[in-house]
Amino acid sequence: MYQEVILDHYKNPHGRGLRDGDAEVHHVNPTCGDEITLRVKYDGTKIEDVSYEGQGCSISQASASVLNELLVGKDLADAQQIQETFLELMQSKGRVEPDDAMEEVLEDAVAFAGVSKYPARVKCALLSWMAWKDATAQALGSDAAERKTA
Amino acid sequence: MYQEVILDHYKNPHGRGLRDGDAEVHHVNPTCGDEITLRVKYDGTKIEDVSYEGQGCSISQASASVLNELLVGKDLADAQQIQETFLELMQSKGRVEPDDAMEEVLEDAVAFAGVSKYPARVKCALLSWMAWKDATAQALGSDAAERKTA
Amino acid sequence: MTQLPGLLDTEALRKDFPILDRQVHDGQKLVYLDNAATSQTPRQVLDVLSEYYEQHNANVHRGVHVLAEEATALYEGARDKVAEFINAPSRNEVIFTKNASESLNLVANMLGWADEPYRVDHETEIVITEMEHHSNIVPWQLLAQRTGAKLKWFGLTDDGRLDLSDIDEVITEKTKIVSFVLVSNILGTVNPVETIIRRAQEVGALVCVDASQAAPHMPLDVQSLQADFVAFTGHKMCGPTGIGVLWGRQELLEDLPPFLGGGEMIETVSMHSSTYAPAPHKFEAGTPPIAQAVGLGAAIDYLSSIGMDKILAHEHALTEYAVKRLAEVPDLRIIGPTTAEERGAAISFTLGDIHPHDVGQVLDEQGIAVRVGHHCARPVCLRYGIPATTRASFYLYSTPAEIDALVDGLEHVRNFFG
Amino acid sequence: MTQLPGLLDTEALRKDFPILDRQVHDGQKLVYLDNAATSQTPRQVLDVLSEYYEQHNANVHRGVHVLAEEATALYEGARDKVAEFINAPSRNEVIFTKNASESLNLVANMLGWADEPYRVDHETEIVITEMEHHSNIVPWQLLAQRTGAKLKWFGLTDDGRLDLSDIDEVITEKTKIVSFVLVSNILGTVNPVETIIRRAQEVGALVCVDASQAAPHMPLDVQSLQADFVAFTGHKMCGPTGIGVLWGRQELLEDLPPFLGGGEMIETVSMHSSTYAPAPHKFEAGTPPIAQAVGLGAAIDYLSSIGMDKILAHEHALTEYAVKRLAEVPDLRIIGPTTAEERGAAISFTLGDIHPHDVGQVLDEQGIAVRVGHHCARPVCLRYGIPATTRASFYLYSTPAEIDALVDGLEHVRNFFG
Ligand SMILES: Cc1ncc(COP(=O)(O)O)c(C=O)c1O
Ligand SMILES: Cc1ncc(COP(=O)(O)O)c(C=O)c1O
Repeated sequence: MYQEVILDHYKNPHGRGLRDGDAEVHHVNPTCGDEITLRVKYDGTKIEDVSYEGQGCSISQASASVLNELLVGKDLADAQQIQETFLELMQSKGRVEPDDAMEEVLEDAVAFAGVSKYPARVKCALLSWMAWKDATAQALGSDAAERKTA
Repeated sequence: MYQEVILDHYKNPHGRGLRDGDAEVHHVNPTCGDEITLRVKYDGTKIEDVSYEGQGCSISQASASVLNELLVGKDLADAQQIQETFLELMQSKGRVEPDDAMEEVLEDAVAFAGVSKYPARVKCALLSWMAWKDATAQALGSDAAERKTA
Repeated sequence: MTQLPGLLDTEALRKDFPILDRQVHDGQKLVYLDNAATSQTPRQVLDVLSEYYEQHNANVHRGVHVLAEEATALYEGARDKVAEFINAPSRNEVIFTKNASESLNLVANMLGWADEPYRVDHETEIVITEMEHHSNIVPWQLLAQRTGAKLKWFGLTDDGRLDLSDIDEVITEKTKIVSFVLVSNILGTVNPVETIIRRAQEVGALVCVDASQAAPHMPLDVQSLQADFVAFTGHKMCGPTGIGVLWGRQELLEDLPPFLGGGEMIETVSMHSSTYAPAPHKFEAGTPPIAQAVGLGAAIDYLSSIGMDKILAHEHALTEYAVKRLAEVPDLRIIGPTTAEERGAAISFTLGDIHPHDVGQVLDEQGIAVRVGHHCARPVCLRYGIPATTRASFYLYSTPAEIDALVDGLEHVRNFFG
Repeated sequence: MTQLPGLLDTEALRKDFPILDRQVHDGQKLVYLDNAATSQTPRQVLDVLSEYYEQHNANVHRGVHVLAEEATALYEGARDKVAEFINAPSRNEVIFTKNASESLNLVANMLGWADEPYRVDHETEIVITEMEHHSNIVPWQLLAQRTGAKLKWFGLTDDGRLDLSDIDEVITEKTKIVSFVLVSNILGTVNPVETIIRRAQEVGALVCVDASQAAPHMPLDVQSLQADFVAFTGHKMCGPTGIGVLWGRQELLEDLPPFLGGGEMIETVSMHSSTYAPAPHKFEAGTPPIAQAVGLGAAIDYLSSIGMDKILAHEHALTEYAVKRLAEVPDLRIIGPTTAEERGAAISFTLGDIHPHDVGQVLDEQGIAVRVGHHCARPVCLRYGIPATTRASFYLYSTPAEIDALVDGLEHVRNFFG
């Protein structure tokens, strides 16, 4: 499960720290106490920044770092597609073998494929992504975000 | 378990019916619904009569009949010894093989030895005997009876 | 050998049940006709139980080690199996309990502690029936005592069916909950669910169905049933002891308060307050009966591999045969419906004035296991003015030959006490 | 091989536990150090379970047939074994539940519905501690919420022990019940029972002891303990899942009201009212976990044949060794007592700022099963300002070699995330 890529992101997280944003959320994984505070900043529908702070296991920390790397600079629609693809991968119970198309979308995030085999850890990997979805809904008005990601 | 003696008492019960008495009790075995109404009549400490009416299985009916046969005419102390011996036999889980001494005391009641192997039926066999003990305590003042049978 | 249409291949099936080979009382072949009390357990279930303990045993949820992941997958997999077996809209509607009694108490307690609109209090009414198992009477009596609610019930007709003639007076606008048995364990009656549920829905009352004697014997579809809660128990359906199920509609389980508190049922705990996990976990405090749930899953696999419709047909054929044969026994009176229509495979009867204890004991001496007593449904005995009954009850492995043995046995009982 | 005084012959004992031969992750030998979550089950218990289902399975009580008599004798025989194991004055003080959580909820609910002098209401107080398992917190929070009673608790010292310095303010004349853990499942602490009970008796409060982590590991004598209730759970003491015990003093069990209603717990039922059977049956509604109780009886036979004092000595030796070896691991901080004195064989720790989930996962990859998280004792994590811990916990079959494997494994974890 601990791919080199994951460990790299864990040890050298991208974009960590809280910066100015349009909305802030705080998510907790009650079963293990992992926490994240996450802010999003939009420029229209373009993601200007995702900043975050939190504590938790390597999976949840690396996942937030990957999220930052992948989503910052993207248009909302693309970001949502990435989020959905990542969700699908994580809920696959190890049954999805990422193909080229998926790799193209997810880049570093495909390294989490192995985590999907461990139900107890899937929530860790998803923590920041769920926080982002929630923050985005708040920042842009829930309708816009909900309709597309439901 | 169904000794000839038991079946005889069941089919031809001794002293059945309610007659005049010094005290009356009503006992129920809640697990099977067996019921008995029993009256005792004393002449000093001598048992003049035990009369009863009830409904229930062959074991409980036969046991009441045997009780009547054994106890009527006895002195309280003797009757209590019989009751205690019967109780001991019934609580023996089939482990007591009645010897001559026991047979002398219990007469027909030794036929219930086999019943003691069946926990579910022991209560049936004891129903009338517990009722008698209770009625006697009421008739003679609970102290006298309790002290001796405790 | 009696051949009846619709029978299962019992010769093959009986090989799955080691206990059916037992001999009792020095060489009497066991004739097990006490299936309404508990069913026997097939080797397929026993194997799964052993394998669980020998290979995968661990506490469930939250573990990151292999055994914990495996045990969790098996436990939650059993939930999936139950959900499919009863056609639940969601697996999250399946709560594991220790038996049907706990399931029914859970419903009663949820409603006692609920907020409006579910709350049962002194201004409201609870409706049950006179043919309930004590496990569907006492929880409601306790609830009524403790909240001041009024307990009402449907009576019985002389032929062992619910008397619904006063349904509009029994179920009223005050009724918060109607709880009744789908198949009676003492009378065998199959109750007219639709009529009762329609009336309950009219007045906005919740409906709880005690399916303890239904789930083992017939297809059970909680969606077509339209109840709000359905309870049943593992040990009557080829599963282990120590496991029961409560199915409840998701939105109710979300709204209703928890009952038992403890590990597993929480979201987050501090000394000052706690929040609860979503259903079903909210209602599963403490280490659940893990192996037993897994065993129940295996039992469901076993039953499904035979087919619940086939089991129903088998038992229906047996019941038809049994009521016919029992009618030949002089002085025998069936307590409950006397035909196989709308009835299950538990048949209660009296035999002249021979006490059921004596009937049962003498049958037992011949190796025939039946149950005697009030079958945890004493109000039914009171209703019919009898102290107790003898009950023979069949299951998928029961045979016409066993019914013949019962009838011969009863003949012997009559001679013995004649 | 490390030789420590007082160790059991684990080489022989381990042969009784089939699962200990398991290999995980393609050939890693299983090192099972999650015994505080659940213990493994010896063949002796599995054999008894199989024999129960293959030879004696029937519903208990009231049956007159052979199987019912046998099943009842086995079930009630298990009660005798439990009574002897804890030196209960009477077998009737032993109530079978589904787990320790149900046992604790049972106590809370009995007191909530009790009459004076036991009744917990808005004028009274409940006392617990900050190191309780959620199963001994949430039932009391619910009771407090529902009755208006005040919930108070003892805090913890920095070295993981109860802070009893304010005992006279915490336990007062208003206290109705003091419920606390004998051995903490997260800290390992063994609590000073006598001090607490003496104060509780002074003010006339009842005392409930959560012995879930004690009963499996040391001699337990409810008479010398002097508590009023003692709860524990089968699956942590070599027994099956799905079975727990509540011991309670006879006169209390006679006076206190029932909790769950249903079959088996009644004396007589009519539609209008019911009376209840004497304890323990009053508190055992429905078909009990029969096979599981019988299995617990077999587990008790197994433990007794080894000797609880020997098991205690074995675990004490292991614990001494473990705290010594763990002290060698850089950045490792034990949460709880750091010596083996007055502590059980569950050791929680943190490892630098490597998250316990990562510790557990990387240990698992080496075949080492530990538990990570808040161990259903979240207030302890809050108290020590940590999100979670890694916990290794030992049992009668644990070996010094397994502790060595753990220490090596932790070294690997440090390198991996270093
Ligand atoms: C101290 C303590 N109390 C209570 C419990 C609850 O036991 P169970 O989950 O079997 O109900 C546990 C175990 O989980 C425990 O360790
Ligand atoms: C109709 C009915 N309801 C409820 C129950 C209670 O089931 P359990 O004893 O498993 O709780 C039974 C069986 O005893 C039953 O037959």
